[in-house]
Amino acid sequence: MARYIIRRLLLAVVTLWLVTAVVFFTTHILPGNVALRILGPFAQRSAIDSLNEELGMNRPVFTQYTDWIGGVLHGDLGTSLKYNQPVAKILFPALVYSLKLAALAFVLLVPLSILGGIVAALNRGKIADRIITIGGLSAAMVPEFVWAVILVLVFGIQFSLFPVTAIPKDGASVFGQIYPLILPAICLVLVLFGYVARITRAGVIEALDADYTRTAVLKGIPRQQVIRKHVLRNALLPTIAVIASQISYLVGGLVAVEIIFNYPGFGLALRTSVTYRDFPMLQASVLVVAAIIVLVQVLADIIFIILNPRIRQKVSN
Amino acid sequence: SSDSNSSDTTAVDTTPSTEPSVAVTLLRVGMNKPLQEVGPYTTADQGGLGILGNAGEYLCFSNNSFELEPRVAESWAANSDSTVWTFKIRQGITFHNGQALDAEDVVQTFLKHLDEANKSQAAGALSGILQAAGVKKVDDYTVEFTLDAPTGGFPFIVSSDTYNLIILPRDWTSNWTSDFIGCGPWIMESYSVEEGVTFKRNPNYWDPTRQPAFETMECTFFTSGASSVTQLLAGELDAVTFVDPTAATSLPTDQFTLQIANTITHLQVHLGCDAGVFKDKRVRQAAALTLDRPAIIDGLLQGYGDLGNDSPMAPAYATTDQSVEQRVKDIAKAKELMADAGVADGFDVTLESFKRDDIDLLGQVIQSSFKEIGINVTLNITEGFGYYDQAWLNSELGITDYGHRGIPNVYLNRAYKSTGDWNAAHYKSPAFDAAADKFMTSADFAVQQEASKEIQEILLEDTPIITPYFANTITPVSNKLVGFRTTGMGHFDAAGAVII
Amino acid sequence: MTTPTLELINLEVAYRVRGIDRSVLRGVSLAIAPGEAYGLVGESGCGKSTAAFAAMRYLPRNGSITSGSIQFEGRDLVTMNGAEVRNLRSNAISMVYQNPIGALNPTIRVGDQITEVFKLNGLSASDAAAKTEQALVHVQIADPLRVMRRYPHQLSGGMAQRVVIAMALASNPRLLVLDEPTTGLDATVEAEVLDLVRTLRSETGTSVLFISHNLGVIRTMCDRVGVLYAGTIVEEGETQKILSNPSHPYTVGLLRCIPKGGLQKRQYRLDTIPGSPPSLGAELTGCVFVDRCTIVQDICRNETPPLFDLGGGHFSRCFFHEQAVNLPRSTEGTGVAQRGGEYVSNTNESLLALNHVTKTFKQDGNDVRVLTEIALHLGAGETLGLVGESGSGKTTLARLVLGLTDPDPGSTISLDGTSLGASLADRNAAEVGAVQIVFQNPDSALNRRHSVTRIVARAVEKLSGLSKHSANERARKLLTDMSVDPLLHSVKPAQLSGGLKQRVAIARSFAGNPRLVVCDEPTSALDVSVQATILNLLADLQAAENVSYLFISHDLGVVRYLSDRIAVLYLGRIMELGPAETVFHGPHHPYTEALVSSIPVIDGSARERIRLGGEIPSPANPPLGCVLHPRCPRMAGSGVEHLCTSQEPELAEVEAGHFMRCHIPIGQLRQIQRPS
Amino acid sequence: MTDPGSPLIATDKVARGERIKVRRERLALLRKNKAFIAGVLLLGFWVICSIVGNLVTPHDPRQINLMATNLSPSGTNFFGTDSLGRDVFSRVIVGARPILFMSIGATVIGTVLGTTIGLIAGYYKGVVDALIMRLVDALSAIPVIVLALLAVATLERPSNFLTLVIIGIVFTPIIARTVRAAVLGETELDYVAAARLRTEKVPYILAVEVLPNVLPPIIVEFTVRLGYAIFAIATLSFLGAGVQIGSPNWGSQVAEHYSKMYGGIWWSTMFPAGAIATLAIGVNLIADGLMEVFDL
Ligand SMILES: Nc1ncnc2c1ncn2[C@@H]1O[C@H](COP(=O)(O)OP(=O)(O)OP(=O)(O)O)[C@@H](O)[C@H]1O
Ligand SMILES: Nc1ncnc2c1ncn2[C@@H]1O[C@H](COP(=O)(O)OP(=O)(O)OP(=O)(O)O)[C@@H](O)[C@H]1O
Ligand SMILES: [Mg+2]
Ligand SMILES: [Mg+2]
Repeated sequence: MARYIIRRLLLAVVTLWLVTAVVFFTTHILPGNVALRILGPFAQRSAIDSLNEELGMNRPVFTQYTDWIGGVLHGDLGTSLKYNQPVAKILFPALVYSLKLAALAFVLLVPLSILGGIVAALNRGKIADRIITIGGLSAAMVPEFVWAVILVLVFGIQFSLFPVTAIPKDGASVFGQIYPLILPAICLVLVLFGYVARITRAGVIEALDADYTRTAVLKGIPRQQVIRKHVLRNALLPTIAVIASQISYLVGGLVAVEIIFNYPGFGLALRTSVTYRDFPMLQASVLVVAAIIVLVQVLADIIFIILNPRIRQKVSN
Repeated sequence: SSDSNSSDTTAVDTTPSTEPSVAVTLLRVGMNKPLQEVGPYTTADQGGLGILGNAGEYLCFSNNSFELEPRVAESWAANSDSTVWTFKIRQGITFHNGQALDAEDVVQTFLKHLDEANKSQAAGALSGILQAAGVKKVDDYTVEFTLDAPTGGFPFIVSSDTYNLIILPRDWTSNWTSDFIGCGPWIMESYSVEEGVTFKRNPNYWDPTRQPAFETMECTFFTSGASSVTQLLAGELDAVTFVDPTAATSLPTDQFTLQIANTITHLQVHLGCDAGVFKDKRVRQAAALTLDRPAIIDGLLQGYGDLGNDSPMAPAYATTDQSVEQRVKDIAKAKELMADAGVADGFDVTLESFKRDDIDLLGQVIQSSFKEIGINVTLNITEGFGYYDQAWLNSELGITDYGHRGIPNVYLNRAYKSTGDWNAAHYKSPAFDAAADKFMTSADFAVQQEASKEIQEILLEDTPIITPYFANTITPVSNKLVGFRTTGMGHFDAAGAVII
Repeated sequence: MTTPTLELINLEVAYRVRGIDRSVLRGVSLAIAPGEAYGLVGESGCGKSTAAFAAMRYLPRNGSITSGSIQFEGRDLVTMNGAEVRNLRSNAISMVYQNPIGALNPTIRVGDQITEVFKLNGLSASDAAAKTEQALVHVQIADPLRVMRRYPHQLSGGMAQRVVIAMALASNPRLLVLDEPTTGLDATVEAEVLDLVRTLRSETGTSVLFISHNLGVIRTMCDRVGVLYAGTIVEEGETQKILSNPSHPYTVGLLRCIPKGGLQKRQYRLDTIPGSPPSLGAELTGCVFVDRCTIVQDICRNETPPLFDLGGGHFSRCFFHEQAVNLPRSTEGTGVAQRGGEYVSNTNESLLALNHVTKTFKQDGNDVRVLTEIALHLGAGETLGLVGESGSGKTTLARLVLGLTDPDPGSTISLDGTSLGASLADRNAAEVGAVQIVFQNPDSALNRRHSVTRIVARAVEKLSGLSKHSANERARKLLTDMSVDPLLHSVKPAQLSGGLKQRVAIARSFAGNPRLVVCDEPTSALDVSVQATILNLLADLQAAENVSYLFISHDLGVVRYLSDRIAVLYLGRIMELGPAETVFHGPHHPYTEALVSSIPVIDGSARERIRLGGEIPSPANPPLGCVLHPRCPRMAGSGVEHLCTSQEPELAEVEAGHFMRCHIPIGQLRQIQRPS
Repeated sequence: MTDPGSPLIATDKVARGERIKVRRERLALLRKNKAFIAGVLLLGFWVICSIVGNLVTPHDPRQINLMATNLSPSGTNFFGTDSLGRDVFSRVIVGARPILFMSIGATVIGTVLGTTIGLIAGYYKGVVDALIMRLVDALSAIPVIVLALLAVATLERPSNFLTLVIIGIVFTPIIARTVRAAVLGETELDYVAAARLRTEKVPYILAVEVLPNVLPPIIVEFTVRLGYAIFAIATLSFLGAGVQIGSPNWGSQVAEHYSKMYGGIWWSTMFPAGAIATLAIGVNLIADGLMEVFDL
């Protein structure tokens, strides 16, 4: 058991290391003039050249990589080219905002989609099922930004029920904090509901068709109890893992949504750093996000193992 | 907090009064997000200078009527040939840290900017005009600048137009973003690069008439003017410094006032004069003749702009000679010129620039306009500053953005003169250089106007650069808010503002 | 007559597939008296399980009862409401079916799964727990408390099936439905489970509906039997009667298919039932069996035969039930030897020779030795049968011979005296072609995307280096020889019946004129009728091509029919090796003895069961001494216990050509094993 | 030595007829599937637009008219005009081509690469598999959009083709994973051993034996990916990554105009947005129908 968890963590580390490589070398396909990006177009040429020198941009890429990794390992994510501030100082507040949004999205998503999945499974082939699966997946295929503009137009502008920007108001009441996040969160939910619901449905159906469920029914156990005790218990296990895997889509979705709602989260920061080629910022944010995703997935796996005796035993010897 | 304050505003509504409402303690401003480190050396955009201008104070302030308001400097005077300028420093000014301001601080500020090591953005503006040696403290409240060359508009150059030049404490060294130290009407309370900046009023501000009426000014950053407008509509902002025309036009006039300012902010479309397809000036003229400028101003700026006549001598400048004939669209003439130049059936060319809403639009307009005379333009509009990195100074056709200046010297000096380091058009004309020098050296209005006429005519003839329009700034403010000022440069001044 | 416990009256069930209802049960009627054990036999797909689940009023989502009724103790299940049905299930009817592990909820401890039933009948948690313990004791589980705490995957198949049975009996039902409860279990385990069920029945006296495709099993379990074909009961009667004088061509066919009574390929050629059962929902007019019947007349095609009462509760649904007994064979009856097919089994000059063959798998970290010091030789044209419980290493051995798996260093496998490369890569085309295999499951062995001809032709092309064209020619010929009709040469495997698929597989294995063909349970996925045709085919081919077989099977009957010599494998060791008949008649190795005694035979008297105690040890840590000793039925009182527990016996030649790995002297074994 | 064939073959002819019937029944099922039909119609519509779009547009989609900017929908401009006075309807119609071309291209690249990698990983297992799967993990740890942004960011010169390739590469691991899973199952099957037992080379085994059998999941994966590709490419062009200015590109049309919505100018945003939605949904409905038929 412990051995498995350790192995899993080690794998995660390897993955992350590869991530760093991918990220760093992708961003170094083209070096670009870093100093110019810092000082902007109207700076003196001389200044630009000397700054490039100072920043060591003329060193071989590989040394730059090792230095970067070294920094990251010592918790130094580098310095933003645009703001000349520690990346961490900019990134982490942004991440916290994104986290709030993501959290709200998940709080709405998980119960809804799992319920949806269960309902669909229990009414397999019936209209309710079709609506949930096809409707859900169709919604999932529509990019967040499209949902965003639609929701903004309808609920923000036509009926002006919700604010169309999600500027955080510190010190506002809890509701005051959540209210502006509802529209953006709904965009994310719309895009994720389909997947999670479908996975849940698949899990439930598999469990429904399983021999052990038949056994339970043939034992004369009331349907509700069969579903509660025998079906869901087995069905929802895999769902955990899958929901975790969806986090990466969620993060992807944040970018577009945060832009439309001008929400100062990770997505907005990423967009800015892409536009202005603020590579240290870019690398750091991608790396951090990847780390978060990997971590969540590892946790999910571990939970999955712990909850699932069959696998638990398999891995423990 | 927001809700408490909004309830206050409604409270005010019920009892309308012209008296500054003591109840309203918070001013909520939407402003452009600074896109690089905010600080005296580094700032190079509207967002940043907006902050500089509120926390800091300049020698003098260049306002929308192209006049200078004395600030840290009480008064200034030049010698006969305007090579030596003497500034009288105001007494009784203190920095946010309580330190008193005198001539030494002014001198140190200039020396800092002139020091190569600091890589100040202001260095460019001062280059060729002032050197460290030329900055001298006469007495505790007098500073003397000895210039390399006669410069009539020197006060403008050291005014808020060179927005980096806020007066700093002599011993200041630290990272400015940590304290935003200056002697302006506002003291930084909190700052986050992504979200915004909050100021509290500076109780010891030197000018009682400009003592802020609000306890706090909360500035929220926006990347798109549009989303700031929605906040304005939602009553979550009292004013937005600058919004794009379409966004502005969407605001209900009964709740909001649009403050329009003629500015010199413009886009320069440079045409390579020394080689390539635009070497022949007839071709350059032809190109310029394809643009339907009034339509562009209507279409792109919803009318919020002044006609450009292919020179930096904007109509808004007092010195500009309005009699010079305005270039208008004339395809027939353009085709003729093309034929004369031997390129009757046109050619292909790539237009280089960087991504920005107005540039995207103008680029596309140019593309379709040039097409009319057979010039096929390929747009190569790159993200970020790639343009300035490579294409800017060595492209046949490109768009470069220029910020507002109270006087045209910077443009003339750096973009048009043979020696200019931003001369993307590679334009070399002794006649022009002479005219430009004449304009810049003289402090005499008549002479300047005369020089301006020459410049306008030369440039209209040579057309090294197409200048289609000069944009206006649009500042939407709630009808309840009065006295909120912005400048073409991008400063916003809430010191005198009150909510009624 | 008392009201029967269960009565199906003209039951018709259909499954909706791709939007169309397809009838599966075509009017099944049967009645099970209280305390009676009723058997239902029939080939796969004939509707046995469907009937069983119908009896529980449990059908798959797409299944529906289209007509007829199901009476439980006189009450109609079909019209009952959900609550009543649930009530019955919880205290009157129980069911046990295939794959016990799957039947238990993987995430709940088995104890709780049983207590659930007691709780359902209103017991308190503590009482339920106590009852559960008793129930487990009842099904002969040694330490119930420990087992209760286990999860299903921690149980062996046999153990799991006991638990399931315990669970089924927990509601002390008046009807117990058993759907192939032992299919997939090893013969020894199967025998034990069957014994268990038998004893439980005699104690509780519940009526039983017992479903199996194995007449042998039915015979040992049931008072009466119904023969199901294409969803119709074609014959019904007392088990003994049915087996002794079957009166329906299908039943007769079934009985003739099965290799029994120590028959050998040399003397006797198995009879077969040609063709395959009608597909699901096929439109059938007249007798359901017409397509495959060898005494079919026009009437059979046009009229549905009624159920003829032959007296003594014996019924047959055949117009010509008198003739059924002497139904003409559909194949020649004489064994290959008589038919002059020169059958040489020259065991001296050995074709294949294995020495010191050992295989160790790495399983996360630790070594698992699944084959130990295997030494074998196999003559040209000879068949060596390989038997042993699941996991004993049969397939692994096969794969080693084929070169699909590398043996441990030091092992030598030689063909015609020249030693073969360890892995395929080290063998030349000729060598590879010389050793071929017929896999257990033709569905997995044939590429479902390739046409039949292509599958064979490619093999010919690669192995006998013919041109594409002539390879095709040869392939067609091969297939035709395997009696695969030319019409079917162009189709994909999916369009063939199991039997035909296996023929194609065989054709492929003969593509390169092999010297040795490994048959890994080639018929265990097939129905008996089909199995017979395959066995015949293999026998004929061997006679014709003088090829050798390494024949692996669970089914000792089959092995005995086909093999010249037999090797008995246990925990990767050869326990006994000798001529087929010797191995079967004994004196056998105690392990062999247990195996042989566990065969459910259809004829002759059931011999006394020799039980193997305990479970098969994992090959990861085999017992010290003789690997069998913890389970050995003959060690106790043999006087050599000390040896058995301390040192591993050699594989010694106890009689001419008869090898055994046992400390107990042959004489002594002969003594003990003499049939009393 | 052959059993009397006749009845045997008779029944197998039946069996054969069965199979053909099965196929017919499947198609019927598909035809009954309204969602699938809807999907075909939607996709079909856009495909047609992408082929003949340029010929049928009422106005030149690139023609700027500064005198007629931001006109609301009317008889002449069904979808109104945009901030440069271009006809939104025409731009939406011709906008179908780039996104379809790019998403299909990207999906093809991803599928080809992914399938190859998946086949190899699934067949060799062991180290090769482990290595590939680590890399796959790494790539899938970064959200598709983010990874694509990252890559596009490094290209100063935006280009549809590069974006297409990048998306394709980003998709590769995802597809590889699916294929590998399928292959792992297949290689357990005996026909692979059988192939080895007639001295087949690995490439042959993978390409000729295994590939055809893992095709259904690949086909379904392809359609699903296509949906994602549309999703990703639309989003990227919305984020302004890798699109030429002024190209009639749905994503960038939305990006360029959504701010105008706040001023009530909704048409220049909503119609392109709607186009994206319908196309994506259409593809998804088809994918869904296929899944049902292949019962995956
Ligand atoms: N849920 C289902 N939907 C469609 N067809 C089914 C279903 N269940 C069984 N069948 C088909 O119905 C026929 C009878 O199935 P059933 O399981 O009753 O036969 P069986 O005699 O139990 O076979 P086996 O001996 O293999 O268990 C088979 O052809 C099977 O393929
Ligand atoms: N690739 C492998 N890795 C590890 N262990 C294996 C492997 N293949 C087989 N084994 C183990 O080797 C032992 C023998 O397996 P094998 O399949 O040869 O038995 P078998 O006699 O063929 O069983 P069955 O009758 O069920 O086919 C089993 O314990 C099995 O778990
Ligand atoms: Mg069955
Ligand atoms: Mg095996």
